[in-house]
Amino acid sequence: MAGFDKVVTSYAEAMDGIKDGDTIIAGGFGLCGIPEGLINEIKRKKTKELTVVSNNCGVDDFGLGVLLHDRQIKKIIASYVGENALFEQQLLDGIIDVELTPQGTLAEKMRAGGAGIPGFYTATGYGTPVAEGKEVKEFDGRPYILEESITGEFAIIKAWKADRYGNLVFRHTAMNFNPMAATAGKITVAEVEEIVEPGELEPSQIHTPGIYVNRVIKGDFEKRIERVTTRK
Amino acid sequence: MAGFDKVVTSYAEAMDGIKDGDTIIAGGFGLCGIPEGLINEIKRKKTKELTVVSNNCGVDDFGLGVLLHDRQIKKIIASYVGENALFEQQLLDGIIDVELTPQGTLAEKMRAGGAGIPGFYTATGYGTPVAEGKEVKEFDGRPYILEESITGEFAIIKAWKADRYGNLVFRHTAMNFNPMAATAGKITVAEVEEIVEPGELEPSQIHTPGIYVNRVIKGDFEKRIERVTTRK
Amino acid sequence: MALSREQVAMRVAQELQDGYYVNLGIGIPTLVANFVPEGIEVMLQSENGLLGMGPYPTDDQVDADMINAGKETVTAATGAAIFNSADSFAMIRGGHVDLTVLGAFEVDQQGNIASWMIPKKLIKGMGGAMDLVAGAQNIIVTMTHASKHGDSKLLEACTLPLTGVNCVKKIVTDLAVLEVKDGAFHLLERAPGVSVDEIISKTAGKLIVNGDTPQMQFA
Amino acid sequence: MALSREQVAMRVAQELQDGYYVNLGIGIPTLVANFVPEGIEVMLQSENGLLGMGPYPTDDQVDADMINAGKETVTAATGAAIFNSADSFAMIRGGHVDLTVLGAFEVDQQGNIASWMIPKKLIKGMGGAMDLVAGAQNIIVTMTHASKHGDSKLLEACTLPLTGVNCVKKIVTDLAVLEVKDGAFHLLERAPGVSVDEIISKTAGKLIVNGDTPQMQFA
Repeated sequence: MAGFDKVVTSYAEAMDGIKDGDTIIAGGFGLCGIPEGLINEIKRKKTKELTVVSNNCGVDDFGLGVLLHDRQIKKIIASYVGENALFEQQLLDGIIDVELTPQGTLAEKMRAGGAGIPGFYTATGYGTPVAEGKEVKEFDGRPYILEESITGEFAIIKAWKADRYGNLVFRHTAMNFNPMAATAGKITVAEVEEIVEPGELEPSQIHTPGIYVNRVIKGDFEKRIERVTTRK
Repeated sequence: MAGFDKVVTSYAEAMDGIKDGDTIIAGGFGLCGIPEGLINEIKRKKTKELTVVSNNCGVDDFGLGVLLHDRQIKKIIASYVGENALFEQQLLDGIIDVELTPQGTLAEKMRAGGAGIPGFYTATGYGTPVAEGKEVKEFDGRPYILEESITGEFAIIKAWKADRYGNLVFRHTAMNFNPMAATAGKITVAEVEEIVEPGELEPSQIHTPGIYVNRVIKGDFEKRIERVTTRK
Repeated sequence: MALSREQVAMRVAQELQDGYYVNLGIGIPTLVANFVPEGIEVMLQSENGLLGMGPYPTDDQVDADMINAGKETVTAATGAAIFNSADSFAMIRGGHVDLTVLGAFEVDQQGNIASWMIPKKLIKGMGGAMDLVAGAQNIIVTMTHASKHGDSKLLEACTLPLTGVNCVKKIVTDLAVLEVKDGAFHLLERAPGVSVDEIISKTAGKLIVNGDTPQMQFA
Repeated sequence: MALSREQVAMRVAQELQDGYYVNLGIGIPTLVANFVPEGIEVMLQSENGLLGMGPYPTDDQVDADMINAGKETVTAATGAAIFNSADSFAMIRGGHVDLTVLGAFEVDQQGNIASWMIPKKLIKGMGGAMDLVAGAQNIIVTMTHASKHGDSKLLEACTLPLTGVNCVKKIVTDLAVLEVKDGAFHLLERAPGVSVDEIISKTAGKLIVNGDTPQMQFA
């Protein structure tokens, strides 16, 4: 099935077409389950004025944080950006804009973007700064705010296994935002640990069907851990 | 973990607490992946005035259709009811009320019910009888209608494997509406083919986490097929 | 001469492109799968939760847990994915399916479609049809050009309750291929041996005929 | 005497019931897992997508792909389920988690909570806290009763940007256990050796004291 073979062999191909001003939806939670090589390719390409949608913004020298050094990010939509001193500095200097979004709302906004649902109501954030300027509606006597969906020119995600058709399986909690991000990109690129042949993944155990994935590249991951915490 | 052991051994226990006038959310698509024994138990209990939320209403003598004989259903919210002559008669006679709902909207209404999202916008049904009386809102110049979530006193679903904690895995296309229905019941009862010990199901391959499931019963399924279609 | 059901399906199949994800409705649309052109691969989406629908099973492959949206037993193709109904319609509503082919009772020159309900006859329900027409990037309607009584099904405005508005882009009937745009039907091709006059006489809505109308080509 | 962090966690743990699904925030709430009473089992939800969080890993169990919402390496307990972030917050927002325990900067007598932002200091973001307080059936806040400077954290109205409104039902501080209802803090228990007068003096919001206030009991 030539038309369904999503595998590319270079990062240049994987991120081909990205341009200044694009919105990039990125999977990952903290440094867990992030498309390391795709982020590095965006750094290499020096694409500017990006809007990045991701739960976090990496750390200074790893993950999305590496895009801060050359001021490639204009705006970030995230739930938590507290791990990154350079980010803080750029925020104070007005170089970068941030739209803080509750984590569950962010996940749902990505899902809605992929699912053709332009808006949904949630109680999350009602009565807080998050609700400012948003429509409020009561259901069964409780107030909810209207949140709108998010889509982007690109989604960059990290999976464990992919087949050539782009069907994906995620490993443990490295799943996180990746499945929703995958649905919300006009072009979705998956960086994966292993590429298998179609048929090797059990159909009902596929987390992301290949219809959402445009390109698959086999990556080589450092998998840095933010907080190694152990017991005896 | 006594507090998490969801297994019950009788259908009476499985459906304990159901009462006249309850809303029942049922998994299944046609006759595929339906909780056969739980439906039969509702028939045996003669519970009346039920509102049933299910994609279909079974056939005359199987699935939810068996609840029609004793006029147990007051209203059904479904996308397609065309397989059932008795249903048609009761509809014409004014015994039963039907709220036809597009299939995708129905699935999303169940999901929203379980997910604490009281309403969402969809283009589905805009400009059709489905949109009557519903709020319309434009996003990016396209009109969408507001659809509200659905929850019920009970959800009755069918799964393949369950562990004692109520974690569920579905088999092939018998998954269908079952995972969403599972989230939308105040009490969710899963009738399953096999009960395994906790730990036997791979955590990231569980379709429905046990938090949604209150009771699990091992069933004995006929699995009737509506349209056996084969090739040579 | 009017096309057979199979010929309509063959003509629709010419619209397929390599790598298309396609949802085929019940009836003639289902037949399209039999005529996928050489060298082209498509993946069939079945809205009950299957991407990569395979052929019908052999007798010993029949499995009650493996059905399509028409409730027929099917198989999963190599590389298929199976998911729940909410995820299936997220895929449809979100515009990820490249082409939807479905039947209709009526289509009008605004691209509105009526396909699910005939008042006073039995109301079976819309199933997934409203979601499909609202979500698909590209919709082809297949139907006979006129009813058995000769009444046109291509109207100025649909008379039956609608399935969706402003959504039909192309129509393949037993007589013609037409595009719907700018509030009119545009005649693109005619069935072999069918005259433009016959098509004009059987089209109640506004019909634009631009010069010669080529005949459909079947390989 | 004011309770230690561990004692606060021990007291919160007395609120657990067998079969509870619980989300524990960062800090003191995390310690609650160490004091689950005998004969009671709870399952811990971590909002990055894990239901059934186990203990920290041993050195050779450390896996970068297995972390909790605090980004610490963890293990999965037997019978755990792992899912994506949308499904995780569907679980939270939908009210399926029985109890959420989290810290706060301030709580007021309306049950409002401020826990995520101190203007002019660094804005780190709310993470999942707003979803948790909007979705949980039952919320317990743990914090010191007053700041290091002696300023009460139990206020008539929060002064910092809110995390959620009308949501906090119970507060366990280093001095007391309080219920929030009908626009007031209701004193339920005092820490061993702490006087009601001290609690009154350190509670800025409306405080209801009903007769004798029992001391917390630790087994």
